[in-house]
Amino acid sequence: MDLKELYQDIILEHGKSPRNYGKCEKYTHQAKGHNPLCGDQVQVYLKLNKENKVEDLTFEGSGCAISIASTSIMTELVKGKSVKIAKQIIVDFLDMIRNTADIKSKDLDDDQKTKIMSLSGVKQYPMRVKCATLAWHTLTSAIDKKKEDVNTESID
Amino acid sequence: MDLKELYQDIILEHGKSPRNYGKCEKYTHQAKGHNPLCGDQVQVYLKLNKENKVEDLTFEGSGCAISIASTSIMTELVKGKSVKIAKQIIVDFLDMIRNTADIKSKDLDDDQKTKIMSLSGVKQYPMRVKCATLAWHTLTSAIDKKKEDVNTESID
Amino acid sequence: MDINLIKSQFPIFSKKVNGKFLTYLDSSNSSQKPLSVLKALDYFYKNEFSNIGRSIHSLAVNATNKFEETRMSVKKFINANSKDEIIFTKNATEAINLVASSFGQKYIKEGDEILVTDLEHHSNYVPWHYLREAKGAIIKFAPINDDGDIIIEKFKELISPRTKIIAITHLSNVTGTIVPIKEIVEIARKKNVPVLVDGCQSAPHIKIDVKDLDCDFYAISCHKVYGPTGVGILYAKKKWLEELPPYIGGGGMISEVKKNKVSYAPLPGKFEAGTMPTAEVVAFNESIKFMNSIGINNIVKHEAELTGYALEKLKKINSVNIVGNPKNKAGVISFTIKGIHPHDISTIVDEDGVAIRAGHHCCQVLHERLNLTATARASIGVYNTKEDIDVLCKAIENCRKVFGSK
Amino acid sequence: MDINLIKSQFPIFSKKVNGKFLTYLDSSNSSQKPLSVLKALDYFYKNEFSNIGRSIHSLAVNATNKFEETRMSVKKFINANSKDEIIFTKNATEAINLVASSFGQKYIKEGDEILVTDLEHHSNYVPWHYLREAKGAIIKFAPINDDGDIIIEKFKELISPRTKIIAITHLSNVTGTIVPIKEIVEIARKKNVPVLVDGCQSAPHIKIDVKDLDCDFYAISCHKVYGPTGVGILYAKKKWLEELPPYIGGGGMISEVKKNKVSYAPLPGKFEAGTMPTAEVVAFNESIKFMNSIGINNIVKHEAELTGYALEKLKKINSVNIVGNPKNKAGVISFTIKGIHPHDISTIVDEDGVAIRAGHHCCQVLHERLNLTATARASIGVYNTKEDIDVLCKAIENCRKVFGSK
Ligand SMILES: Cc1ncc(COP(=O)(O)O)c(C=O)c1O
Ligand SMILES: Cc1ncc(COP(=O)(O)O)c(C=O)c1O
Repeated sequence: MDLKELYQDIILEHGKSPRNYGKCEKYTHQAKGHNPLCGDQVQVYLKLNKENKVEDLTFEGSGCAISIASTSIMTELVKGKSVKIAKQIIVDFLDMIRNTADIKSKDLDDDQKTKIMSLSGVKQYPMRVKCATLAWHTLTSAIDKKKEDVNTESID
Repeated sequence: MDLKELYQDIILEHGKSPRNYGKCEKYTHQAKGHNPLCGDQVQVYLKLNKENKVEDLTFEGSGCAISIASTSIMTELVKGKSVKIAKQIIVDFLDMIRNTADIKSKDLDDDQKTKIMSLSGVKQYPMRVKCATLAWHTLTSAIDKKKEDVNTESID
Repeated sequence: MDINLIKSQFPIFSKKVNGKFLTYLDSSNSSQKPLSVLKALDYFYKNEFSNIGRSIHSLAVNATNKFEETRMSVKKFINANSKDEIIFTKNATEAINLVASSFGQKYIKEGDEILVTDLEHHSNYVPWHYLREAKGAIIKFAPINDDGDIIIEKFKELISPRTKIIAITHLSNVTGTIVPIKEIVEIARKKNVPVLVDGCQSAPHIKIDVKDLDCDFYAISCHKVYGPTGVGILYAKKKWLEELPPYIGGGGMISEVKKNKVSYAPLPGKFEAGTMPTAEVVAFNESIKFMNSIGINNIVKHEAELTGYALEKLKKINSVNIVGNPKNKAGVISFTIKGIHPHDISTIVDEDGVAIRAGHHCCQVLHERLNLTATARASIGVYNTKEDIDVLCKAIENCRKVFGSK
Repeated sequence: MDINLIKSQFPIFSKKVNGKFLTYLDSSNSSQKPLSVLKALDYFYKNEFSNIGRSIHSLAVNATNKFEETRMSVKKFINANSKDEIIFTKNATEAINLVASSFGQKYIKEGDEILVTDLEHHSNYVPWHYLREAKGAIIKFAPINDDGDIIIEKFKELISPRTKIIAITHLSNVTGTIVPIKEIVEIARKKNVPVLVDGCQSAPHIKIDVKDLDCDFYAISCHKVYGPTGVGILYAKKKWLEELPPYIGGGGMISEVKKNKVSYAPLPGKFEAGTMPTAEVVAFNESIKFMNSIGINNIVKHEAELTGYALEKLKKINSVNIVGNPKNKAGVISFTIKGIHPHDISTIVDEDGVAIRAGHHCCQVLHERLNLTATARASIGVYNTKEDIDVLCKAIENCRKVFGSK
């Protein structure tokens, strides 16, 4: 295990200065995620346009560096994508964090891939995986308009 | 430990053919005792006369050899005694079973002392002490007209 | 299956009690523990101890993983659908109380009926009695015949439109009756009544497949399954665990706690409040491995052989009377001896190093049904041998000698 | 008091975690166990294991005696009047649930009030919340000041004629506040309100004398008192235990069981249903002996010194903020670091072998009061040394390095 793998500069930077923070205007979807272990919470606000494209995506909440950075990076990568591609990116991300060494998506450019891969260090820290994935599950929940809040204890 | 100490002939004999078994006529006092561990029960029926003397003392119930013999011997020894002396004999018996090597009472003749001492082997078998003492506690309860049944789990 | 190899895995059998090697025939009460379980317990405490679930340091992560591994093993052991259906309790009694309390709170009203049987252990009766007291529910007792078998026709008749739950043992801890749970559940299904199975005696001795049985709840005591004391298991179908209110409340079972409201954790956490018997659950994984290493079929076969042998030998002893004669009988053999009280039997055979139980075995209703206040009980574990039975029979002969019986 | 000698009694401290010796500062969560306790546990399982109370063979007699010896030791340890006032549970959470359920069932009606405080652990709030849900009771929270002390005047005012019970911690597991229980009980006595004390954090760290405190109920978790997991203790005044209905129902807690009625065993059996954590209770006797061998005064002194040392060193680190500043503080030190989330702190110090806890420590109400979602917590046990504090401080410096803080 190596702390530098986990806390890469890009993560620390996003953790300190998250992008797309706040409530976006006229959001069409929203969802709440919660980690009962530490009390951390995240709300995502999603604005889909008529073509089912992510016009805006923002978040609010409190959390550790991993969780804030992961959420921030997620908003950056998903913004502008179609819902279909967004969902694929989420699947890819969760797969990468759990199993595979790489990110498969063809819809991300190299720069975006570097960003997302900066979170791969979390794999070595099983108790922190939930910090990294909470926002992504919460985004799924927003897209699908699920009624219940996301709870890290009921996700893998 | 020695089984022969515990199961002396006199105990086996009383266990098999208990004295004073049944409900005596016109009893003035009675009480019930119960061992929740095994479900054993004893009822004692006591008839005191005007001079506060034990005119009759009988019992009913089910139990092991130790418990039946102890009850049977108790009825024999206590019958005919004054309540005061009866109480002293009970104290002496309980004291002998718990602590001392001997029976102190001056109100028992040698033959009676031999009988009561036949129960001393029980000391070596802590789980069986309650079998031997149940009837004696129940007699106390009858004399004192206590409302609650005797329960071996709440006596020492 | 090499019985000597199995026995040698249990440290206690290499020790002497009263100067004699132990002839342990009280496994229905609690089983002895194999070395692998004790080693795992000791190792965990000495090298890896931490509370689980709460802290995120390495020790806690490792402890949590090991704890959850046991949950997975239990899931497989009883063939549950999901690990979320496995709740750790302190014993089977708590598991049954959990269901009685949570299910009763939500579904039982005055005049509703709870169907139990004459065979039940106090732990599968008193919790329901509470509902009788608190809610005015009615408890019905399905009768047994003189052999100790549930009378299925009568059982059927006792299910009424007001029957809200059936609570029934899988294996009697007195008569050794193996109850046909699958048949019982089929009957109950038709009437839409959920079934709780008290699996205390069955779990160590017969194959448990909750999917096949299709029961709603299944209670197990780990200390009877070659595991440490302090741990029990409640299996319940997920839909029940989702529907039922939580039981014990406190740390670990919550989601969000505010001054004016409380919400509960997802399964299985919702039913696991406070610090768990962490080390004991971790070690219990080795108990399951121990059972699996022998194989349940081999266990059943060995114990059936031994039971047959014991019954045959005991029946030959004058004045010994075996309690019950069920169609399917496991290695639980209760008996009486004419003229000798069970307490006296137990004390006398103990002198020969034989540990059996005497009393009502927490089944007073059953003893009343059988017209007995107490019985002596020899119960078999996987480590027992024919020699153990021989020693028991000799010791019983000695009882008869002490009491001068012919 | 020779701290090295004490530390050497804990096998885990001679092992390496992540290639580092363990700096264990998570004792408020659960304590490590001395060798004597683990030996007793192992010895009992290997040489003497039997269930208690039920069978009457030698093994059972011996096990029962040892079990009851622990009860006697606990009685002395907390200076109870009688061993019947000591009930073994699975953890402190169950102990508190027992009181909430049994007391609530009998004495709490709609509109009645339960007084707790802002400091309470979920385990001393959720059980009372159940009564709010089931009975329509009202829960009031006695406030604390910014230092983390109960505001006694406000506390007094909150006791109304409808207050039926007060439930309060003896020692906060977040701020380390030692609550003046004796004073609280005196106030409560005047208004005739019984007091339950959550003694989870106090039992291992300060002198407990229930006679002197004069509280009605006292809950303890043995795994925090250098004992095995799976055991808790409820102390209650005898009159309460006699008056209250039983909690968990089943084997061992009954007197007579018939089809139409059930009567309960005398104390303490009435509250101990099912098979107990037998071996763990037996081994816990060694935990008490361990505490006594050092002496509570020496423990208090050592831990106070260490706490002072830690606070001083931590305060010197830039951007570290200590949570709470109570009048009397034990070795529970929660803190935050500006710009670094507690989870990140815990992960980073873990790399240096330092085990601390991060989160809300099962005290969400308190964290809300303090305007924090999470804190990092270093908590001290009798085995901790100044070197442990030094390692912690170094590791914290490393956090700041990783995060590039000045
Ligand atoms: C103050 C306090 N109360 C109650 C508890 C609950 O104890 P347990 O989890 O052992 O039931 C704890 C420990 O987690 C605690 O610190
Ligand atoms: C059939 C049956 N049910 C329930 C129990 C209760 O189990 P425990 O005491 O482990 O809670 C037992 C064991 O005593 C049992 O034999």
